[in-house]
Amino acid sequence: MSLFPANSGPTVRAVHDEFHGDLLEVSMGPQHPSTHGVFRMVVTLDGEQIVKLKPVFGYLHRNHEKIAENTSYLSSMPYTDRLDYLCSMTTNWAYALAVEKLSGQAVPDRAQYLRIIMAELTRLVNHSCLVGFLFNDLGTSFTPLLYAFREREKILDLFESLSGSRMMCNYQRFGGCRVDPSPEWLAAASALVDNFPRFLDEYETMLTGNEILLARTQGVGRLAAAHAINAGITGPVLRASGVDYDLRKVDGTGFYPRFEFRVPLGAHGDTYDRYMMRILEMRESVKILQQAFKTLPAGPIMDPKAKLRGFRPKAGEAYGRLESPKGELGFYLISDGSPNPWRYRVRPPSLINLTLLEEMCLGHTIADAVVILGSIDIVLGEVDR
Amino acid sequence: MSVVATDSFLERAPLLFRDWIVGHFPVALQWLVHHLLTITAILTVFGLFFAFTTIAERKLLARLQNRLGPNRSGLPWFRTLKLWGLTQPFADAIKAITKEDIVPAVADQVLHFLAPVVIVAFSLLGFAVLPFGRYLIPVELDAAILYFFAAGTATELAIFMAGWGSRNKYSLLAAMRALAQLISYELPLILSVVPVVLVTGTLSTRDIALAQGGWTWGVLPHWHVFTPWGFAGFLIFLVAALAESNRSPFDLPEAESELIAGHLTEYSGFKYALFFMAEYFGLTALSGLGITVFLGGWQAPCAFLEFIPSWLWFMGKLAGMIVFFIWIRGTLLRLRIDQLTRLAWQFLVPLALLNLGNAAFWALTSGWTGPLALARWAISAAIVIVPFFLLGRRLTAGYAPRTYRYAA
Amino acid sequence: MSFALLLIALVLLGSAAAAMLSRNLIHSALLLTGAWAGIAAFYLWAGAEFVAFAQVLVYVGAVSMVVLFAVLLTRQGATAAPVEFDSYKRVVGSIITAGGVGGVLLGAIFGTPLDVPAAPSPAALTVRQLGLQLMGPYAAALLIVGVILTVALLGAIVIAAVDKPEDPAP
Amino acid sequence: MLGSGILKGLGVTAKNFVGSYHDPARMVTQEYPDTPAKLPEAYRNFPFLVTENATDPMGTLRCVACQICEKECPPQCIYIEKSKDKKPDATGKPQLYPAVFAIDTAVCMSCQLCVEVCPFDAIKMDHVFEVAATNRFEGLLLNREQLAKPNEYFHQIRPTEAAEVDGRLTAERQAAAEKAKAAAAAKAAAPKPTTPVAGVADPGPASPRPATPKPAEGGTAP
Repeated sequence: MSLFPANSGPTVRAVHDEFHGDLLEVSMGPQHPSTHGVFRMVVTLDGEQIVKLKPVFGYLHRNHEKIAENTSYLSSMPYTDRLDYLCSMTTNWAYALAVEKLSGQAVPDRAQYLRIIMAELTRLVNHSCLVGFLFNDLGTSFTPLLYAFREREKILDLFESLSGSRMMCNYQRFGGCRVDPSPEWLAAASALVDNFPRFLDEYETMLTGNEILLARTQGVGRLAAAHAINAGITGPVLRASGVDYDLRKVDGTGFYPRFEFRVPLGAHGDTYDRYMMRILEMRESVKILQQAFKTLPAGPIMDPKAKLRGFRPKAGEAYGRLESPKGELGFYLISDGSPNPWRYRVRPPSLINLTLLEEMCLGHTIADAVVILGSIDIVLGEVDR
Repeated sequence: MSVVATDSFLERAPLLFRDWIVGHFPVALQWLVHHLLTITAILTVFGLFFAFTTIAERKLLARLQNRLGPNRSGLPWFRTLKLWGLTQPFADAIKAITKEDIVPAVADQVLHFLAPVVIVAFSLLGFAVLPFGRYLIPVELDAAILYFFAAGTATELAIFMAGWGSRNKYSLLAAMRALAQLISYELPLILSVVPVVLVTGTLSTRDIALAQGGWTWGVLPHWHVFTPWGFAGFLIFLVAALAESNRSPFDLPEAESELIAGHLTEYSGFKYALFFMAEYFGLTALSGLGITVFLGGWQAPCAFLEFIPSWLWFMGKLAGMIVFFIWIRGTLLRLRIDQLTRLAWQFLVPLALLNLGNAAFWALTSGWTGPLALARWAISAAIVIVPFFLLGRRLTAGYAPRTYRYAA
Repeated sequence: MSFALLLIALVLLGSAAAAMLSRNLIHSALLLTGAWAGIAAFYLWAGAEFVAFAQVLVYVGAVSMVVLFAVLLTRQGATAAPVEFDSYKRVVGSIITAGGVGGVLLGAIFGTPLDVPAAPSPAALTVRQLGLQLMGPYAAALLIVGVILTVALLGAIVIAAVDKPEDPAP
Repeated sequence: MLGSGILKGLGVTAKNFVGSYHDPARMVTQEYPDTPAKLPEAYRNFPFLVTENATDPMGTLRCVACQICEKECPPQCIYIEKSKDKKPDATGKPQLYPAVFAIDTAVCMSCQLCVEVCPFDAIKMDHVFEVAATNRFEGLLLNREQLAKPNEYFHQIRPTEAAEVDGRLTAERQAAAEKAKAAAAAKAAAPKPTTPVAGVADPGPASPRPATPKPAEGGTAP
């Protein structure tokens, strides 16, 4: 028997009798250091053990979908930056993908490559940020977070020098990309990507073998594969449970089939697996990026037939999805031939991955709930829209 | 022991200064002035030490995290003089004093007020028995070690008062955690010191420091930490001291990411600063005890370095301990409450008990010389290392870094 | 000297009385801790350093925690309920108990010859002598106490241990 | 062994501690107010209006009040009122100009769509990010006097893009001049007294069409 016995999932006391005392209901959030924004968990505690957890969100609701239905297709593009504000490149791409599907717009090769480069850089940004925050939730004094931010900032500097903004890139357009990176930019990005594994190695040396990390995360917040599939969970959270489902492979979004990369799979579906999925995916992203920088073709980055303004797709519907760093990000659009979408709907991975939070947290302590939430990787801009 | 440099002027300077001041007072009042001066000296020295510990912590943590740390605050009216931000603690103090003191309407007013007072008062008591130098010991008590631990127990009581008195759910959880933590770690903390008491045969801090004097070949100090049982005891002491002073990775009562600020959630302004102060006083006092008991107290590490006054050695070691604690804080994660108590009861306490036996063995075999001395070392080392491995393996059973498969 | 004793006695008895009278269980527990600290101060006054520190360490440090834990873990509703006379049996019982204890104490107090000339007080025992005494003449008593405490500890573990289904292997 | 992972972690932080003193790749902090932030050329924050002549900013705004940016602005932070009269624009054609041009920077999200859709290169993204005001309503509502900045400033903050824009405008001016010359020659050849010079824009208030087609891609598209 281990001295730190792994929690065996929901072992919730059914009876709250006189001998066991009262339950304590704590409203964690919306102002709480570890709810990653204005998220709230109404937690019912038995001592420190969670017997009930109710997620409450909507504090950051901005009416994104309705606004998008009342503005032109192009005007929604900057708003998609604000959905998952850590990964504006992929949200831009997913939206552009949906619109391109709707209007049958072609995308030139170079733009396809650039999109993959940006998406994988975004994955590095998101995952390094996530593991940093996860360790903050685990109680480090910001050290891993700041190491991660140091590397993330270098990528954000690249984004800034390319698109003008660190996080609100507004980079993709229907039929291509907005700006063509200069050779110097590509060289700088390539050098950064080549150096990135050194950061990962150091990070792993620092933390992956740490006994406290192992004890705090292994066996915590288990998620069974069948359960995850039923709930529609996607992305690294699903793959940590051992389900081989990566839209880059399944759909072959864009030019992904041209690249060699592997999809890491977890076996236990616990917090440690979810953490390791991110680390391993970052290593795969580095591989994709290195291939992309080597094989980036010359050519236009915009389809010459693309229209910036006065864009009226013919009536119809389209669903564009791709593997965002957090999971399946989809945009569903219905056009009635007018300049505005008739219906605009986002499938945010953060929200759908959040649905099983209670199941993952039951039976664990309040300290674990924070860590489990951190390992799901939510961004409230995307959850609340 | 060499008497060469030990009675230098510098060595006696603080005492001479005190006697000079005391001499100005009438004889009837001299004892009072004597004690008041001692108290003032401790408050001043460790007040300043606390102030600069905060800035050192912020700067060192910043450097560990590849930041610069606070470097802006200089002096009023001298805008160009930045002083590397060393005046930051004074700016912080002014800020803390001038901030509004908020007391929740439903809080238990008495306990809410009393908690910071009690915690600072009790965290200062421990300094009374620490030998800061060869001649610098505020109060010579026969049962000094016992006194030290007795003085420290009330701090967690104060944390409980703060947590319960705030009428805040996070504070209450923190109070429960503080209680559990105290009960768990008081034992290994005391048990880690008992072997030293056993070997030196005294509870007096002065005698324990004296017992570690002398050097082999003039360079190898006879500190307790350089014996197998002493090393093990020191490690246990370090872990327990971290837990007792609520430092990372055992900062559960104020676990920022879980309980916002734990028992400090409802405190603001100067009361918050008092808690902060007490935490550092407690840490400093415990470090001082660790130095006295394991690291040779005020003794110099080499014979030829004895010309440096003993109190400087003590303060130097103290600074080293604090830096080590900051380094730990910059690296480690927080344990969970059940793991915390398990670590104490199922790892530290058995190890400390075994170490007690180890010290008894060491005391009994003090006559072994020649090859037997080597055997003594080997046996003593084995007594701690083997259980360490076995208990450690049990502790981490089921936890290991994993290898992952990739989708085909 | 006697002024200090008076002060200690006032604090001790005051906090003990307040602990009894307080309606707030947590306040009672903390005041009780204060009373224990007062006892320690009394020991200190009497010159029994070692006992005083042990008193603080054990009572203020540990027993108070256990009391507080017990208070926190019992239902909060109970604190509000007024204490009522359940039955006359209980009243009679409490009077008999209180009277008995009081009688014994009073007997002891009045039985002590207070006006004996102060004998040349023996030099305060050093901790070392105390230890030697405990290990020498009183070793048997120490051993018995130790065994009793160990048994009590084991009993507590047995009572507290909850049958928990063994976790399935991960 | 228990503790080995912790020791490794301590080693890494120690390495970073030492590295922060000599390794610029680790110590990335810039002491911002002392060392001014280095902005990349593409950096964008709040739009400004380009004027040709710094001495007469309101008279030489490139903006012709076509209101495309107002329509396309996602948070609707631009407000334009057209002028009643006309002034010659960058290429010498008489054009309307904005009598009122206001941007509420409290609402603006610096998305650059106004820049992308502007057919006259009249509105560009600024590099100013230290914006503070004492009043959050009027203080952050910038009018055209506050928004107007000379072309030299544009060259200063975005040399590449400004050079490209200037090149294109010069070419347009030459073309317009040649066209005017040709028209004048044609006029000289066959005088028609009622034709206005050089194709004035449609006087109707709606649908101001761009005078010259421009690639959809802002400045840098191929």
